[in-house]
Amino acid sequence: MIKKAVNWARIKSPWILHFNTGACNACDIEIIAALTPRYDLERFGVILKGTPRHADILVCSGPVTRQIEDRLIRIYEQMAEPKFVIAVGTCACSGGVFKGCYNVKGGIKSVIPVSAFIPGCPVSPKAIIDGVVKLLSSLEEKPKK
Amino acid sequence: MPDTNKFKIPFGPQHPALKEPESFSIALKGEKIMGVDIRLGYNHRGIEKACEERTYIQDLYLIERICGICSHSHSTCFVQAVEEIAAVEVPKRALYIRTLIAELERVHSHLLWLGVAGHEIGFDTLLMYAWRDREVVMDLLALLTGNRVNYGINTIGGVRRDISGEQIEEILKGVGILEERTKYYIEVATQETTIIKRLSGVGVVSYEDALKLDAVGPTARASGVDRDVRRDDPYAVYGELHFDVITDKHCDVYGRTVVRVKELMESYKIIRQCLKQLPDGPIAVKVPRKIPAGEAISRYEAPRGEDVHYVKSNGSEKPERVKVRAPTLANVQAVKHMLKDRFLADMPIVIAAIDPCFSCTDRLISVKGVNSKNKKIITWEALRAYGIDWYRGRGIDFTKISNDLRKRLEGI
Amino acid sequence: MPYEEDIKQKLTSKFAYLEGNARVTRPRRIFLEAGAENFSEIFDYLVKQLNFTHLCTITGLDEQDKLSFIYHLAGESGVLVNLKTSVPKENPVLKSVIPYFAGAEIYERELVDLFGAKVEGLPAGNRYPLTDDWPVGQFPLRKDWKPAADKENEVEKDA
Amino acid sequence: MAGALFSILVFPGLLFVSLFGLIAEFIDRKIYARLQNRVGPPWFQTFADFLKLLGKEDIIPTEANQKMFSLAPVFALTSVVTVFLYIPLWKAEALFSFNGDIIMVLYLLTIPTLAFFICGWYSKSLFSRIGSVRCVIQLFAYEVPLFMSILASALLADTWSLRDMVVFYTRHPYYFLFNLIGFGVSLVALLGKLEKVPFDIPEAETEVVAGAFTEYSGRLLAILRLTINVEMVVGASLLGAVFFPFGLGFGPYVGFIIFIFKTLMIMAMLSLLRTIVARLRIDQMIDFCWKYLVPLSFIQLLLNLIAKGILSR
Repeated sequence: MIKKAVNWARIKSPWILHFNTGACNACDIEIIAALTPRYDLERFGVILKGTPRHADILVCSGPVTRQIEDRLIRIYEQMAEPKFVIAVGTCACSGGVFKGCYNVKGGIKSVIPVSAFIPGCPVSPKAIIDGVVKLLSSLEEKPKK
Repeated sequence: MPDTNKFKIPFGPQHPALKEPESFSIALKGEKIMGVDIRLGYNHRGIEKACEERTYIQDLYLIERICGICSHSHSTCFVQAVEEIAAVEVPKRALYIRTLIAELERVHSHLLWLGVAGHEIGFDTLLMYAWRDREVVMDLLALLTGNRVNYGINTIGGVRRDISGEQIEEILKGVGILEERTKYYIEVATQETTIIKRLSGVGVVSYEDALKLDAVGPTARASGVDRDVRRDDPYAVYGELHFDVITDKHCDVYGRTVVRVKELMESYKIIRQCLKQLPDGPIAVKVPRKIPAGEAISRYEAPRGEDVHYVKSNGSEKPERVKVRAPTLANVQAVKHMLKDRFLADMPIVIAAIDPCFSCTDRLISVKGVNSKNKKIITWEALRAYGIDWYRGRGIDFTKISNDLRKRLEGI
Repeated sequence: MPYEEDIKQKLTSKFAYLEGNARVTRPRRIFLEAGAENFSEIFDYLVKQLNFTHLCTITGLDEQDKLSFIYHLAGESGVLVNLKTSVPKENPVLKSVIPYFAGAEIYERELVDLFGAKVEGLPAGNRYPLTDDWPVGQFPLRKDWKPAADKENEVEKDA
Repeated sequence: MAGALFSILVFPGLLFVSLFGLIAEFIDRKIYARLQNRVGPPWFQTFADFLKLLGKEDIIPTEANQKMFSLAPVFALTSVVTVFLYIPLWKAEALFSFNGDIIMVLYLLTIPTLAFFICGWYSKSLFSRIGSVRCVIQLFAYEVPLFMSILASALLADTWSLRDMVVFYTRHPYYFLFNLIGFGVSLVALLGKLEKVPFDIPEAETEVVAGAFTEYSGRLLAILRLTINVEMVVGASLLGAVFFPFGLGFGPYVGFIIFIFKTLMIMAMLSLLRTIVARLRIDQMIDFCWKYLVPLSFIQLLLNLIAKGILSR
């Protein structure tokens, strides 16, 4: 029973940490737009947190460039279990248009495990909300542990 | 911060700005910035090399995603260079549609900047309202091109989508609302004493320095440099349109604000002319996949300044060399000069004044005592908050005018 | 007579050897080629006398046996002069134009990083645009350099 | 024994206070969001946050000092909850009271701040160091005015125990008008203690990422957040009891509702203040306290002395 309760809590209060891994920041603007009054993610209990320690979900946008790669890994390791990663935008999902450039390693999943992909270039705030909600509901069927 | 020792602040970017993210390492003496050392290249993705391995059409998608806000600028600039080499006669209607989208993008970019600038100096109401109005132009762009950013309307030899009658009605209606609102923003930017006090004398670049440092776009025009690619080297249909180039003598952040806000009005004028003189005819012309050998350089007046693309072709279907110089790369040189012996509190607004991309506002700054070992980390927001308080201490407080801006704008 | 023709006229009259290769491809565009030895003389003339006060950028080109660099200079009424000069690939040495244009520093660093050019008079400073841990001697924009060279550590990790 | 245990653990004790704390945080965030015309979190949000944090993994940084790192939050929570036992809820009779318990209550309220300092200092990360140092600096600024204003009203009732004070004020209902300045001063000082904007410098979200709590996660973070919520409830109810002592004679049920109403009112005032004022810088905060709050509390003290002189004749 406790498992169900903790799981319910995990679904209801996802704290996110936004990290831009070399994107052209069209997606970042849309992520910020998703938090502003018109779309307002706080209805789902989503808060933007400053430190990896407090965050549950790491929202990454952009293909991982060579320079940002080690930082991404470091931030991922600092996050407390159970943690999830959402790749926002086609670049984060697969490296997008920049796949094959010499300075780009490709999508986020080439560096850290990713739980949800939200394609789109740039991804629209509605798609972000849909992605976050889908990730949360996916927890319901199969609890992580 | 003890006045005696100098602080070195590496001002590392978590988020890239524009093509090359900027990381500034600031040597501080107490409050005054003594020296700035700029480190670029954090998100260098090797676009130019990738362009050489793709065909021209594929390159178009790559070039469009260099910068999140002015994607149309890069794609138009690139397409013009290729069309010049292939000596293609682009239909007039296509050029008009290109100019229309270009000006709509300038409106959306300047409104975004106005909001960010307001946010940097603690005038958050301006951010809320500028971004609320920006949604009007984003909806227009989505209506015309199907996407809020990265429109993908350009193709080699013309444009991909035509404009229908009622879309023109829609644009005219939208522009009407935006023009009404921009009048308030001009009034706020030019007459509001707190803004004038907060922004004038900040990030000064004299006329000679602007020339020597090769500043471009509104940053240069605010220092009196009368240079605008749309008028000097007209491309698309700018030759047939009449608009005036806004310059300003203040040479500081205040001047840049005035230039950008007034440019909005010019853009509305251009949009109306485009819609009025829109000729009929085809919107694209077939271009062979293999571009004959040749080279071309094309310039474009992006919202942030002059954008330069050089394309060299060798007769095959892949370009031999593509060189892109984004406008901020030219302006970044001037920032070093602007920040010299300014206060740390001014740093956010000075950097925001050359209008690097929005996402650079979450940058992390670490303040390192030159001789003391502990490093104090302050994030970009902290620096902004610090700046706002620092100025509030000197009597510049936006809470009052926020309310009357809100009251006036509620009406529309 | 259009402005760019008049510029071309002045240039060819001042420098006889430019006669053959100064060409106007379209309104407001002049393409010029100059050997390394008389490059600075023309550059100085363009900037000082003909008042080309804006250096748009410097483009690097890898042309098989030599590296060539195009200086794009913009003057009044939008005329753009593209002055091209080339140096042998073995010792690609260039003279810096920072005395004329302080802004050129960033463009020249890019040449150093991506083409392996050596620019005299370039002050010490952060490298641009490559990362500090980029292997020495690898110049990405050279034709003979293939990105696959360092692709082997691209490991696909699935969720 | 059972009765005492019950009252410590359940009723005015741990369970009730933490529940009330979570509800208080929800109200605070809801008001804050509504003022920015945002929808704001659903009602169960704070419970979900708390429960989720309990479920998360506890990372204790290697270089941090294990013992102190995990002990400090518990230490803070216990001190805050014990304070609640001394505050008279609906009848003058608080659970425990002895002469001089006001002083003890005030000092118990200071312990959490010191505990936060220890949390920050022992997690040895740069952010938390800065956050914790700022915590203590801020302590000096708001502590003095808070003590002065509360002791001023105690002076009027010339007793050191909350119970007698409350009894005194119910007998003379108009006297609480004297303490209005004291109430204003302590309200602002309470903001400092709870590290709410404009005094949230130590834990300024964007400034030093999360102040003293940067390194915390999971259960310990849950305890810390609970401490802050409980501190808010306790602070508000303390002010309620000291400055608005009416509504105590009506028996448990009605009195309890009045108590809840009073505390909610004060908390609403706190969150209102929070939305209007922007964050102050640390030096500005200190000279604000010393330039305005302290003189005001002196005036309050003076006023009470004069009033005492006149009344006793």
